[in-house]
Amino acid sequence: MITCGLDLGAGTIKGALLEDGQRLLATAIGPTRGNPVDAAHRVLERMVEEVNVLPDEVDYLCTTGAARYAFPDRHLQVSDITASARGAVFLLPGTRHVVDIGSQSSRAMSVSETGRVVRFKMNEKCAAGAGRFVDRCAKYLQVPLEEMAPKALAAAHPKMISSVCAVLAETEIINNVADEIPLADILMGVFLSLAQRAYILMRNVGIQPEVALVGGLVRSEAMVRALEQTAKTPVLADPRSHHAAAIGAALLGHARLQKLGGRPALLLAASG
Amino acid sequence: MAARVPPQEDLGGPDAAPSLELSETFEEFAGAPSIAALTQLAREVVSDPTYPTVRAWTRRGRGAVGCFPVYTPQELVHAMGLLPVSLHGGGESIEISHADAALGSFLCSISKSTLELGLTGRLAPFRAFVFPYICDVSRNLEGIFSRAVPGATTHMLHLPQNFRSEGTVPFLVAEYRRLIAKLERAGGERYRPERLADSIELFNRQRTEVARLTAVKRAQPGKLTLTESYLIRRLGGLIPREVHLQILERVHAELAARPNRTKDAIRVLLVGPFCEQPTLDLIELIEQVGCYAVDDELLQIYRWYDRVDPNGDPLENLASAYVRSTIDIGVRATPTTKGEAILRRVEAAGAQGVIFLTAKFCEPALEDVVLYRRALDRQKIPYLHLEFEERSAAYEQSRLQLETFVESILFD
Amino acid sequence: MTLVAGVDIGSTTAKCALIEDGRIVGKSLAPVGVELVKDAERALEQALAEARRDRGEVRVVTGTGYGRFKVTFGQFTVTEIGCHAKGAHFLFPGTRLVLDIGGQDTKAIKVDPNGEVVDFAMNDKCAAGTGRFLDVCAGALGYDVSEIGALSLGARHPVKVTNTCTVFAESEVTSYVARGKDPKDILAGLYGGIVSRSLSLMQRVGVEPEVTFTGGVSKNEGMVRTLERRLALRVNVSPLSQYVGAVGAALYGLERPTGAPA
Amino acid sequence: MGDTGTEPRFLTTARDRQREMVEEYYAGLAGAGGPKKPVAYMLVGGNLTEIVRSFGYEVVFPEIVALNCAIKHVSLPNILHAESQGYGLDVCGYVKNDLGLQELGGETPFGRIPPPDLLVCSFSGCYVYVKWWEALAEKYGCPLFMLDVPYLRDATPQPEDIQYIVTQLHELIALLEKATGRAFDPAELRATLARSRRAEEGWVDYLASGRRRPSPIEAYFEAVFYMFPINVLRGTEVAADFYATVNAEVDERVRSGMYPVPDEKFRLVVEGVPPYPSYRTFWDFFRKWGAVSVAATYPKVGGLFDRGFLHDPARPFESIAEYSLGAYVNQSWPLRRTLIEEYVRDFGADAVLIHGIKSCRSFTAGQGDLRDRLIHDLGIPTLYIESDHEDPRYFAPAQIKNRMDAFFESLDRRKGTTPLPMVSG
Ligand SMILES: Nc1ncnc2c1ncn2[C@@H]1O[C@H](COP(=O)(O)OP(=O)(O)O)[C@@H](O)[C@H]1O
Ligand SMILES: Nc1ncnc2c1ncn2[C@@H]1O[C@H](COP(=O)(O)OP(=O)(O)O)[C@@H](O)[C@H]1O
Ligand code: SF4
Ligand code: SF4
Ligand code: SF4
Repeated sequence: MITCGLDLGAGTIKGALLEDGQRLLATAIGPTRGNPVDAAHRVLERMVEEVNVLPDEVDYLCTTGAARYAFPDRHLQVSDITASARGAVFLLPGTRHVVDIGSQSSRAMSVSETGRVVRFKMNEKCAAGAGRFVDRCAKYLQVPLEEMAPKALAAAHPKMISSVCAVLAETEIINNVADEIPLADILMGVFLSLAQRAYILMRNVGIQPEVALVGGLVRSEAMVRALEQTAKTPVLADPRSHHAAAIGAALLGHARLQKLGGRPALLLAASG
Repeated sequence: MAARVPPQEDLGGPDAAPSLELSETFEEFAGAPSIAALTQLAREVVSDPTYPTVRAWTRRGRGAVGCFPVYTPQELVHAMGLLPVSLHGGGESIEISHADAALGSFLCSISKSTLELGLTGRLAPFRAFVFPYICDVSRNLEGIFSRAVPGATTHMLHLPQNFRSEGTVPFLVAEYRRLIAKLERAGGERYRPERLADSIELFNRQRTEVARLTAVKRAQPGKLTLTESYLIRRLGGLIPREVHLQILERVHAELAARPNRTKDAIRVLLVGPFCEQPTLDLIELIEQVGCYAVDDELLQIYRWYDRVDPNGDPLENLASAYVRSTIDIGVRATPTTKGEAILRRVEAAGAQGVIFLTAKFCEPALEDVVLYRRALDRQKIPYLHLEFEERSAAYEQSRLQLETFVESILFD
Repeated sequence: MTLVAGVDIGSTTAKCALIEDGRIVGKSLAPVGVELVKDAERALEQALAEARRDRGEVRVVTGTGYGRFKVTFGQFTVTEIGCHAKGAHFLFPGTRLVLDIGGQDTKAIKVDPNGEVVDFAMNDKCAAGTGRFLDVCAGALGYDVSEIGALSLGARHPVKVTNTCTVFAESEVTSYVARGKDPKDILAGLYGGIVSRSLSLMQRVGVEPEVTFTGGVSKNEGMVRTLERRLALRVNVSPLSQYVGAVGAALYGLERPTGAPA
Repeated sequence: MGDTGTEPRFLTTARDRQREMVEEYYAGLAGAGGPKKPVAYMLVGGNLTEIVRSFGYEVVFPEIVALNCAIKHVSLPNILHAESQGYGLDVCGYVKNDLGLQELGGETPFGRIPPPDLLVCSFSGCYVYVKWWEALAEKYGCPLFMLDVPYLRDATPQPEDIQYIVTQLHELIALLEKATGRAFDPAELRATLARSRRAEEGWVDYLASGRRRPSPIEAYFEAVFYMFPINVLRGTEVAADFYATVNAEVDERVRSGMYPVPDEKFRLVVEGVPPYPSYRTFWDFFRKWGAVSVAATYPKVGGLFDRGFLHDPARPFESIAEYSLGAYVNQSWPLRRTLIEEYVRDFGADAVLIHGIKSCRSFTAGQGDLRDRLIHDLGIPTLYIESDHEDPRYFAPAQIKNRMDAFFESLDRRKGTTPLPMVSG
């Protein structure tokens, strides 16, 4: 049985293909720009090609993410909080606390051993402290996103940024550059400032080991270190955790499929 | 005060909506053929910030009194020949551009939009306003209203918080007398105990009928939606109680015949929206994502005590009903502990979880949530805390959180 | 003949105005960069070059704006609130209320008949409803902020932009674009939101004619029309509206004894 | 930043004496608790110190503990802890500091705060009091006495209000007698109230000296320190004597011309709770401009003594009732507005500064309307700024300074006195 999870995020679309709810066959990612549904289809096609199955052989498809209702050809949709918790526990089984930082959102959740969300907290009205902040900082500082972490890790005296407003931080960063603060210190300050925001959410749900980071920021080792330093606890990270929500959606799809006792004949016109 | 910019509607802005005209006898309500028709009408009434029912009532020179939630003794207002009208802010349709300046930024929407309505002249059909001391905001709002809405009578009603003293009932009676004096000056008829006794009877009946709605929701949650129950209740604060009573009787007759169509949903208790009300969209969303709200704190105004004793001195009875038989919500000191109270209510409602639906910046509700949470944690009862505002952009975020909550209970 | 200069170091741009005998004889505008002291110097130099005057001729330099303490070569500093009042009064003597929307903040300033500040209100630090908000949203639409003013005129069905946060609004705009909404209508929705937030500040000090709109955002015609419609008033906008703070600063210098100690 | 570089000026002896009193007080709390030396928690507004102390209780005021934590920059960990327990961002900072501190064991730099044996809630002016004391009662399971104080809507209290409070006071005494096994001694209460009265009169004299020009007192920043005895130690001999020391020193200031703000330029009435976590920075913003507060409402949160709400040994219960009714935030907005207008007039103030507290609705909701009234109806220059009394995260120094500079600039220009400040870093 092959199930697919598609995470239609605000910044990127992530996909995962899962066999029998156990083996991860493929993952893919692409930017959300333009029409998210088309972008999601492209992600799905890439995965299907990669593992050499026919689109038809995908038995069940579950969407998640901000645009989960926009994708018409789905059997089920689940919230990205539910999904990323499942995905995190699948990838890192000891996980009891998940921090998920995406492009516009950050949330913390405590989870059961099966990956059920027990309690969670998220940012609602202000995007301060989410990935967009990192993207913009990368832009002002003219450092490619991928190079931020290696550079940041060399910081000796990280310089915190007081305004984590994704937009206004620019001024502060410019001032820091003007004050000749080393680039590494500014960069690490960016991640530490983000970690501090995340820590507030984490405390609110209660931190219990093991803590895992998922979402786009997991790609940055500096973010993982910053979170460890701020929350004073080890943080698990897996390169595949960027896809945690997509994987979780595929898992939940599998569970649902089993409950139904067979593949639904038609893709259901989704409710909601 | 400085000159004011007229509200957006008056300029024919994108929010403009024609205001509803109703008959002075409110026959539209009594004559509504079905719950569906009634709730549709209620939806229009509730979304119209020009208070169509009040305009209809006052057209013949009758007086109306705006009653801020929660514990304004509306019986008393009724007994003086005035229409008690529950004030519940401005809803989504009005824009706040004056009230922020007078009140401050860190305040609940109901206080801001109610003041906005006052500042922009949209409460003109009212003769008087009563603000009970349920929190510092409501209390302070009265003092601001007295300046913002010149010409109207305003009154701050001190509600006692000492429920054990010998002095409480006599004090509250005296407090009610102060209100009576104000209302008499605002054009109410002279206070007569026998009229109050009649009003108490009428309100008792209204409360009983409203309680039956909750009972239906608890026993057969598929029979009527939370939105329907809410809208029907909400009307009760906007139209003459006699008319509301007729409506309720008809609603119950129709409900008896309705099938109880259930779906795979979790039973939840809705705690926190006792004063400011969530938007209709949000109320609808709760059941849409897979919950049955088997009990709720919406519109507490109709349920804050079961019955008032109709015999004896009515004023004293009204006062002792507040002191002795008010249910525990965030704006009244609890005689037992908050933890025990919430567990009892969860059990009584047969709820699987609790949704704390608190107005943003509503401190009384926020402080209780912590004590409630502790008790629920001990018993491993799941809960979700969601904050709402009247004009909120966070609708998608609310949906996400509600869905996550439902999924966390439904998926194992 | 006294030549005075005002240098306004804002969050986004550095502006300079030169005034002589009640006339503006030179001006400059450039984005602020990393070194504010240098930006300030350059602003003055460029304005002098435009006016074909020498640095030595300038009697008083007054600094204003968030970076006013970086105008280290000046003699005085005045907050931008005082300068916008004075500058607006100079350009439109009947001004009673100034609305200044710059790159990072919004201010409403009430002025008396002499151009003195009577009262003011400003927002807290958040990019929502400021020039930066428009910059970001214009980008999401694929335009530069200088192009969107004219573009929005004649919108018929303004969309409702529910988010105030710049980041969320940016995605909302993107999703409207994806759904094929007319940029006109999206912009009209954005303007409506900014104007109502500004109105709330204006109400704080009290709206009275005449209203003068200053700061970079006042160059946006769509914003001006939206504001006028909501106020049901004509609003003064000068072609020099982005320089108003610098003009006010220069005028402050005139009121000082010449050659005041530095 | 443009600091004057000088230290804020205090009354030397009085300030030293006040420090000692604070230290002695907290030292006295060490080891308190339990039947031998029971501890009562009380709120400042309309408090019942005299009655409760007469039964041998040590009294803790969590509001004062909270503000001391904030001034000493240790409030944030307590607040964060309370937030991790679920208290939201918008909950009063005092409450969060206290409940966080309680959970963390009560350790402060000025000593350990013992847990309560009794909770006395004077519901006088703030609804959060009720919620706060409920949370403490739930945590400690100790008895809670709720003194319900009607909101004051008429300038003079109504007889039924007084009657209601007096009834409750007798009920409190019955509770205290039962809890301690001691008998109530009316003569002792009268003697205590006489000492309270002496302190109150001294305090009122101190506050009145703000009418002089230049003002020999700083009625906000400095007065806050001298509030401690009137609120916490009222009824004791030391508190009564303290104000004699204070006033002697004020007289000395006048004689020697050593004023708290050396060149008094602006006389202000200040409304609102101070931003304790940034107290010094905030004060600097005033001093830099030669601004002195000549009257303030905050020092009246305990009681409005200067408007005649004084304890009276001849009418012990009635005067306690009146005192509780008169606490500043228990006054309706029309009364508060009038009071502030009178302060402006009587103290010859040039302007009003309102400091709003983001997490305190009792004080703050409506300050915008007050501002509107002062500016638009009365033409009194008024500045409104907002931060917090406990939470350092809410104090944005650059923005506050910008607003204050703009305000004083415009005042300065209207007075047409001195040149604007020179460029400074
Ligand atoms: N190599 C990287 N280093 C640092 N951050 C990265 C990297 N790659 C992606 N990100 C961050 O991840 C964010 C996207 O996260 P994602 O979880 O895909 O968002 P969403 O689900 O909201 O679309 C980007 O905004 C970016 O900040
Ligand atoms: N030609 C233009 N058309 C429309 N908007 C403009 C134009 N030029 C600048 N702006 C807006 O003005 C803002 C800068 O305003 P300005 O008053 O210079 O800011 P500050 O004083 O804070 O530096 C920019 O963010 C931009 O949104
Ligand atoms: S919503 Fe809460 S804070 Fe607002 S008036 Fe009602 S009870 Fe008070
Ligand atoms: S501070 Fe920045 S990120 Fe936060 S709401 Fe404002 S614009 Fe958005
Ligand atoms: S008056 Fe304000 S600061 Fe004091 S307890 Fe109440 S809410 Fe907190």
